[in-house]
Amino acid sequence: MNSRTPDKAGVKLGMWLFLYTEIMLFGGLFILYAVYYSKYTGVFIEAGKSLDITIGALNTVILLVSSFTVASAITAVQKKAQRSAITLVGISMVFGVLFLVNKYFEWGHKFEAGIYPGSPDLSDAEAGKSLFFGLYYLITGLHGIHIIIGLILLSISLYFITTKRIHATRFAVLENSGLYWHLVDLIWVFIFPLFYLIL
Amino acid sequence: MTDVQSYLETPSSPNLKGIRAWLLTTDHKRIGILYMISILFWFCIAVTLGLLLRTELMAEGKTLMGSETYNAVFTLHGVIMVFLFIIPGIPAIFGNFLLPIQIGSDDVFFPRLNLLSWYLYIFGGILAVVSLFSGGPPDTGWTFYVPFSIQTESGVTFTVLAAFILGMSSMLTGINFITTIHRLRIKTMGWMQMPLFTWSLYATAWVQLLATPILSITLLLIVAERIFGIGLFDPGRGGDPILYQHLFWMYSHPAVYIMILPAMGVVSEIMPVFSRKAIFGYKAIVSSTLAIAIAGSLVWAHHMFTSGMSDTAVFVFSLLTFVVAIPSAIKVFSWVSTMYKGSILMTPPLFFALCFIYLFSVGGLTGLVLGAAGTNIHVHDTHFVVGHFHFVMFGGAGFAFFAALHFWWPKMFGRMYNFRNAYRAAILITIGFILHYIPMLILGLQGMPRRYYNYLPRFEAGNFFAGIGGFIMVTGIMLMLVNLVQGLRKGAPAVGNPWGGTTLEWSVPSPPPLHNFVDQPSVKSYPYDFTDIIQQQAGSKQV
Amino acid sequence: MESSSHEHIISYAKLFGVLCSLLSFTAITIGVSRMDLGALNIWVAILIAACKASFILLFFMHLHYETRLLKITFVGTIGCLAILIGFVFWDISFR
Amino acid sequence: MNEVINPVHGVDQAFLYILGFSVVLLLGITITMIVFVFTYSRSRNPEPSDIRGNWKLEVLWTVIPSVIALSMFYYGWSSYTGLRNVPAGALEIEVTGQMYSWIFLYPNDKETENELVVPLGKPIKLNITSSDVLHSLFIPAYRIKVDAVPGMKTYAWFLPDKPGLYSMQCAEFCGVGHADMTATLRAVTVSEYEEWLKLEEE
Repeated sequence: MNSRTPDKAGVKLGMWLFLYTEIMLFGGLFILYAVYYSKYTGVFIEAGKSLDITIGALNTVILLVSSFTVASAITAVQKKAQRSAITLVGISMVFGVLFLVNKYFEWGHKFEAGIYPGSPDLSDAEAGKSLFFGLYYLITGLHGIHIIIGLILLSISLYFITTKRIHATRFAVLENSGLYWHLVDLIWVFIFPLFYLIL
Repeated sequence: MTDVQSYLETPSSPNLKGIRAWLLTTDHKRIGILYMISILFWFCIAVTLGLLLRTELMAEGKTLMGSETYNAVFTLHGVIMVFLFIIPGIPAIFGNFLLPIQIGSDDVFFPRLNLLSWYLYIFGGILAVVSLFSGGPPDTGWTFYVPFSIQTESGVTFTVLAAFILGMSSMLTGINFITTIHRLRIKTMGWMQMPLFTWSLYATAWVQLLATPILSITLLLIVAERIFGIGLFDPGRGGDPILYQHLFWMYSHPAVYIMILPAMGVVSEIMPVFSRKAIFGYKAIVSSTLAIAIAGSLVWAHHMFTSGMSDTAVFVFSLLTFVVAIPSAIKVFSWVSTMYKGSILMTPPLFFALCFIYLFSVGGLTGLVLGAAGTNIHVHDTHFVVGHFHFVMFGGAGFAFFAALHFWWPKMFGRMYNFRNAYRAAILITIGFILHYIPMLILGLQGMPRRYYNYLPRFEAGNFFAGIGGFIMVTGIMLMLVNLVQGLRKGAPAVGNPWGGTTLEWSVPSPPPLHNFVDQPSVKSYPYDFTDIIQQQAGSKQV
Repeated sequence: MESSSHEHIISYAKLFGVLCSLLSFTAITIGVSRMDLGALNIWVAILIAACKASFILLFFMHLHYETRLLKITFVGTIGCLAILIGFVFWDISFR
Repeated sequence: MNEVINPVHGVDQAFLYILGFSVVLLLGITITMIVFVFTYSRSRNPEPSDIRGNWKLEVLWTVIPSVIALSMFYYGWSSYTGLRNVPAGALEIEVTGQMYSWIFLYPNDKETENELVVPLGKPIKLNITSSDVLHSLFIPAYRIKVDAVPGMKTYAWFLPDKPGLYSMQCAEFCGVGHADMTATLRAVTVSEYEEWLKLEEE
């Protein structure tokens, strides 16, 4: 009773419970989106056109591929292919950084065009437009912060793989970082159509 | 059993000494005690603030403080009471201490996360203090309604962040409890053998888990609005201030159940022990706990009947509110019936529990007035509401907290307290309570709005009596706390099972040893089976 | 509680297959967004996103191989969010 | 005009109905509790009976409160509809809440601050909005309260039936002057009202 064997299923349950809180956190913003979309459908569609579909699609592909590489890294660890696991996690992190770089340029363009939270252009625009961009910045911003946290978690996993603290029978850290990374991807899967594709 | 060292003597990491053995502990019992100290500290502060408010109101016009100070004081009273006392109160202290023992485990599933939760709690408390000195104390009320909370120049940003951090702390505790109950429950204990307190914590944890993030994001929105001025709730740019209220109450109504469900769990433990009889309708209580947790999350908009919300929403949410009333009624009936043909021993915890049932019933029944759409319009945002939710939160959750203190104090510290003083305190608190809050109900019906530092002359008598009641109540609370602390030094040593309880925490020594159990705990097929206890007593009488 | 600690290994091929279907869903959703379906547009977009999300959940996140507890609670969480969003419209649509 | 029903009666009846049931239930619970504590105290009844439940009783006390609760809901709702359905031909007055006073605008563009004068016997509809933060117009005597929301129109109506002065207050916390944001409602006869309306603002 005193010495407990590590309970993987329990750790995983804890991680999933944490993911539920993340889902509800973004859910709060999606509630706002749903309400304002229903109120200002036309304005939202118009404003959505000004977002760059190419960058959005590119970022979607980047995140999907990086999700794939993280999932494969777990398979690699399970198959004791340590070297390929390192490569796969590495690739995922590179993609994660690429995503942020993309986002940086995308935000930069919008800022130059005078569209940023509280900007005079938005304040004078028709009702609803500043809501769209407000939500856009909040959701993608919060999502960006999650990418950064995900990158930190992945780098910890990477370090643990190289120091062999993660191996075929013990990989909870990698698995949970992976879960987090997939969740970030999952949220992007909804952000992409809701902001870039409503035409 | 005699040479077992308690958790008070052996730190959970054997190399730690002195204060570090407490501040760096991962032992759920020590963390429970840490919570107890910090929560009681904030409780005393908030009680003092509350008393200041009522003293100001005892006479018409400005007596103690002006409007600005008054607004800051009632905001702080609310924020501290809600986020630093009632929400963490029972789960963080008694949940932490007892949940693992009640399910036959040696600790919670994530002990270090548990300690982190405590540090977040402390950090949140410090932020709340910081908010006082950054642009002046917050003056929005604990609801932070927009657009006022965005426009005011006081230090709302920090207060909001404090609430955010405290929310995280409570969320992590929730994650910990759910995982613990699922993974560390002793193999022989099925779901229907779980004590009712554990059941209530389980339901609470789910509400904490799913509702708190909504509050987190809402509070972050306020911060974002204050810093960047996005205008999400600004009608000038198409925003909808009422939507903020939806988001806020989506958390804050379920939060009421985060506060009251553990309290109901405590009472469900106390009633059978002192009636020496099985709880009436174990399964009904379990299912009503779950029903309250689920249905209670769907009634948030009954705080918004006058907000300008659609009439359809008023209809739906009013109806759902009455649906939630039913499981609460079932619980009250079950507790009372537990005493039927029991063998009742009057003790301070039972006395508090009985006061709980009475005061909570008043709170619940006045809630019906608020749930009904037509009557709600008149009493909404008046002192009737203030009276009502204090009956539920203080008369309910608060009294259950006191009952839990007296019930588990001997278990936690291995010492008894003075019964006579405990009764005196309990009577003072109850009488003071009734004198304090009944006038508020009446004032509300007469039409005195809440959050008023000054009022029309015709409300003076009621406010005066309420103030007197407040002083009596606070005297009682002080007496109670002093009595408990004195018990630590002067109290007679407590045996392992002083009350004759059947759940697992009573099968271990008082205070419990470091790893909770000396022998493998044996689980009863029915958690409130008193046959052994009755036989033991009969045996001891013959000897 | 029974634990499902039999570690399930998903093959690279399968994961790659999932990635391919995710990418093709992305292509489809972009394609569909160019068509004018009126009010249906948003629902189609959400439906496709939900399909993508379930692929990620079931295979990348291994939910397909997890215990019933995780599956039920996950669906419960999504259901809870859906109810919150839905119930707000008792107000918004009738105001 | 006689067929206009004053919603105050409906609300008061709902109050009586709910509070009445509540008092009965509360007394029942309390008395049972006290009786049990004494009847079954350990000295009188040392041997407890092992009763773990009684499904018939449990069903009974689930069904009966459900019926009571639903009837309370019905009373509450029907009195609410009374407050919401404005009778035809109501006199409309525009109300604006601001920090920290109430502005009333009459059909002939007469404007008053913190004083609302209404003719007796005629339903009054108040169209309410706010120019800054949330406020809430509360007239206890007529059981009405509705938030003043910036960017939105809300409404309430009442039927002044007795001459006199009534108090109006702000019920939604709005800042430093919240408690001082009171106004007076003066119900006067129709002729007095007409006369008052023609007066230039002093």
